[in-house]
Amino acid sequence: MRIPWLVAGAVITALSSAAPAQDNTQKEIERYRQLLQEGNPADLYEARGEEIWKQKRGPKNASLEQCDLGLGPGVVKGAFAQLPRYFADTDRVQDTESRLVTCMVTLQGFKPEEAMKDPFAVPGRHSDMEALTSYIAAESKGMKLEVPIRHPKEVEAFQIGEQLFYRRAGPNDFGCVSCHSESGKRIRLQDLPRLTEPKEAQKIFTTWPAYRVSQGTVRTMQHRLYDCYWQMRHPQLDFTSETAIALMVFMAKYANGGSVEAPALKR
Amino acid sequence: MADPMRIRANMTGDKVEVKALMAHEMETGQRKDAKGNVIPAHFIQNVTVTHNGKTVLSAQWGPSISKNPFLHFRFKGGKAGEKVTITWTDNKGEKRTDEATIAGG
Amino acid sequence: MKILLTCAAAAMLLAGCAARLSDDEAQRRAEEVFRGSFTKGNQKMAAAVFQQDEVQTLCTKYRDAPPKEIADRIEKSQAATIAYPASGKLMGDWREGEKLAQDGWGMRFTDTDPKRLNGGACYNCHQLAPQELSYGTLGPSLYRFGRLRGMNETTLRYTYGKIYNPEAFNACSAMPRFGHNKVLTPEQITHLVALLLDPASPVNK
Amino acid sequence: MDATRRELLKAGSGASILALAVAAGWIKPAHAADWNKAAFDSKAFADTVKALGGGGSTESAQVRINAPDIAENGAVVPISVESGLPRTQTIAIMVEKNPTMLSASFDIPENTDAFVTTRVKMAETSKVYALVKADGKYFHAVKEIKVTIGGCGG
Repeated sequence: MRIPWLVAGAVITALSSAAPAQDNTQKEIERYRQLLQEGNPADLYEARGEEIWKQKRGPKNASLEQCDLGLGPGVVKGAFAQLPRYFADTDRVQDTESRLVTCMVTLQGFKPEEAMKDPFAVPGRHSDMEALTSYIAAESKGMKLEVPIRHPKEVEAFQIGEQLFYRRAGPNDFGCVSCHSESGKRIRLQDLPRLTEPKEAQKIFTTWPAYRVSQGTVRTMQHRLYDCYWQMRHPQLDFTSETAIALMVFMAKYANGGSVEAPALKR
Repeated sequence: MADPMRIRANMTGDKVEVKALMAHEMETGQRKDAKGNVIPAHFIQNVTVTHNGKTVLSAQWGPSISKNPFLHFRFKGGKAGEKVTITWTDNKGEKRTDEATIAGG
Repeated sequence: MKILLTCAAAAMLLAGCAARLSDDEAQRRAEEVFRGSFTKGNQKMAAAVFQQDEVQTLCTKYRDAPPKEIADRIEKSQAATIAYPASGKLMGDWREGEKLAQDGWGMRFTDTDPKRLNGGACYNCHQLAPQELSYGTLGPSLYRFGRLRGMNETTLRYTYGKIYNPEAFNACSAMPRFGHNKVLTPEQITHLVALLLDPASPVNK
Repeated sequence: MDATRRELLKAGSGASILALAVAAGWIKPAHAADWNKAAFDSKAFADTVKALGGGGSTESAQVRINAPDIAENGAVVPISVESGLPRTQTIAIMVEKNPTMLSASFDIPENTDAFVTTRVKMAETSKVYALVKADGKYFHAVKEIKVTIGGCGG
């Protein structure tokens, strides 16, 4: 509670109109966002991610440099702009993080549960996943998003994502649709994209992972969705779950054609 | 050991424009972890920027500088190709030094 | 899954094979996928979101745009759920209402304090008191709500009912059923009613 | 410099000797020596100015704070301070309603612009002060920055 008039319990003369104050709020928030753009701490995560990518680790003492992110073993440049996608070796549609798990298991010899442990940073503990994803995303900066929706499993993932986008449940009756089906809406002061509108989807899907100033770390799309379900009063979404990947493919369909600007800087 | 800094030094006119990001928790000592234990204070206290052996900026910081600190300033007397060196020291005595080459304008 | 398999084989020969599940099949698969995606967290919460009630099922099915007869059915069944406080007093304390409108705490998997009451988080979606600049626009502005609507028994009952169960007035509304789903107690709802309708509330100043 | 310390330095800068010297209190570690604890512990503007070496401070239009009027998140608030005062030696940034006021103090050598940008944490809506020491005297500017509540109460 930050409003002094409430604390004091005093009677306040209301503003004659709330509109000018609101215009100024929008303008100043915009200025705040712009001032932060001159230095994005995600740069630090990209650098650390690249180091982890090249480091020999795990029971097989191997690096991730031969990991196939969809464009062939070892190709990082441009890979992020085409994820999620279908991978024949796992017979699954995978995003950056689930693919990293696969590579940590096959190339480095980690157990799946080890590779998936603590994917999200908490105060005092970094996340390798957040750093690696920052590095991989940054290697597609400026490239056109072209997530394939051709393979039957990719088409299926899109259709599942579409169903789940509209699925309402829980004590607040929330679904993705509750916040992301209209243009020009906000939650508090945060703009909400209409995810089925290409222009809006392009600005959003292409800017994750992002350094979140409210959380003091880079967060990935996996975390964004986990956070959405948290806010929707749903239980903990499993890391690299099929739900998360299906929703990503759904979003990517509308975001395709946009330019990758990740990792970005957000509230 | 702490992660490297990201330092950008560019000539703008006759001045060197320095922008730096440092990887540091900047823990205030007032937050609690998930178990309710206080997370001890851990923050950068001193920052020194040198160029050709001369200090061009020195700073003392408290725990209310934001996590992963950002610093931006300008100085005269540098040329493209020369080095700018930044060193920070935190309250636990940890230290990190990185340098960047000044890029042309 | 026969169609899918055939299509997968064909895809190797023909690029762009449009293997599409039927809507029913997609819906069935989506439920399967959804149930397999919350395995490590709170299982009681998981069971609750897997099982949709009638309103949630219908709104999901019609993507929040139900045909008229379905909408009428929802509004009728939901109107019957509205329970008014035993005391009969619908106007609470606007100061408490303002606190509730600010507070977004409650029912997330990290909100584990059993003694703490949930908030209403009204400012997430609505403008209310003009002093709060950080408000959402998912719902309409409620600034001067009481002044515009007038303060009478009908408005009072409508306002309480709307917060208790908005589905009774507008089928597949995006607004939570605060009373019906026990997010807020009837008493808490009367405080929000006061925030909206009390002439002394900053909303009506 | 006393004889013991001179001897020590002559003996070289081996790590163990240096550690011994630190332990004995002859040499303080840099982070303790150059960090003004009293200033960083101060809770009021006047006390902070005093701890930084000033008797008092005058408000001056020559000290400029460039920051947004409203911060979307209090964890990261960008603040720039510029001084138009000749012979600016120090720029300090203070947040009135933080548990301790002083966020940072910068020493500005002769060839460095009297300008600095950093980011501070703000616990709540508060006045932010920029304090400048120029030609031995203290001047300041003040600006209120509102901190807003984010989506879902976060």
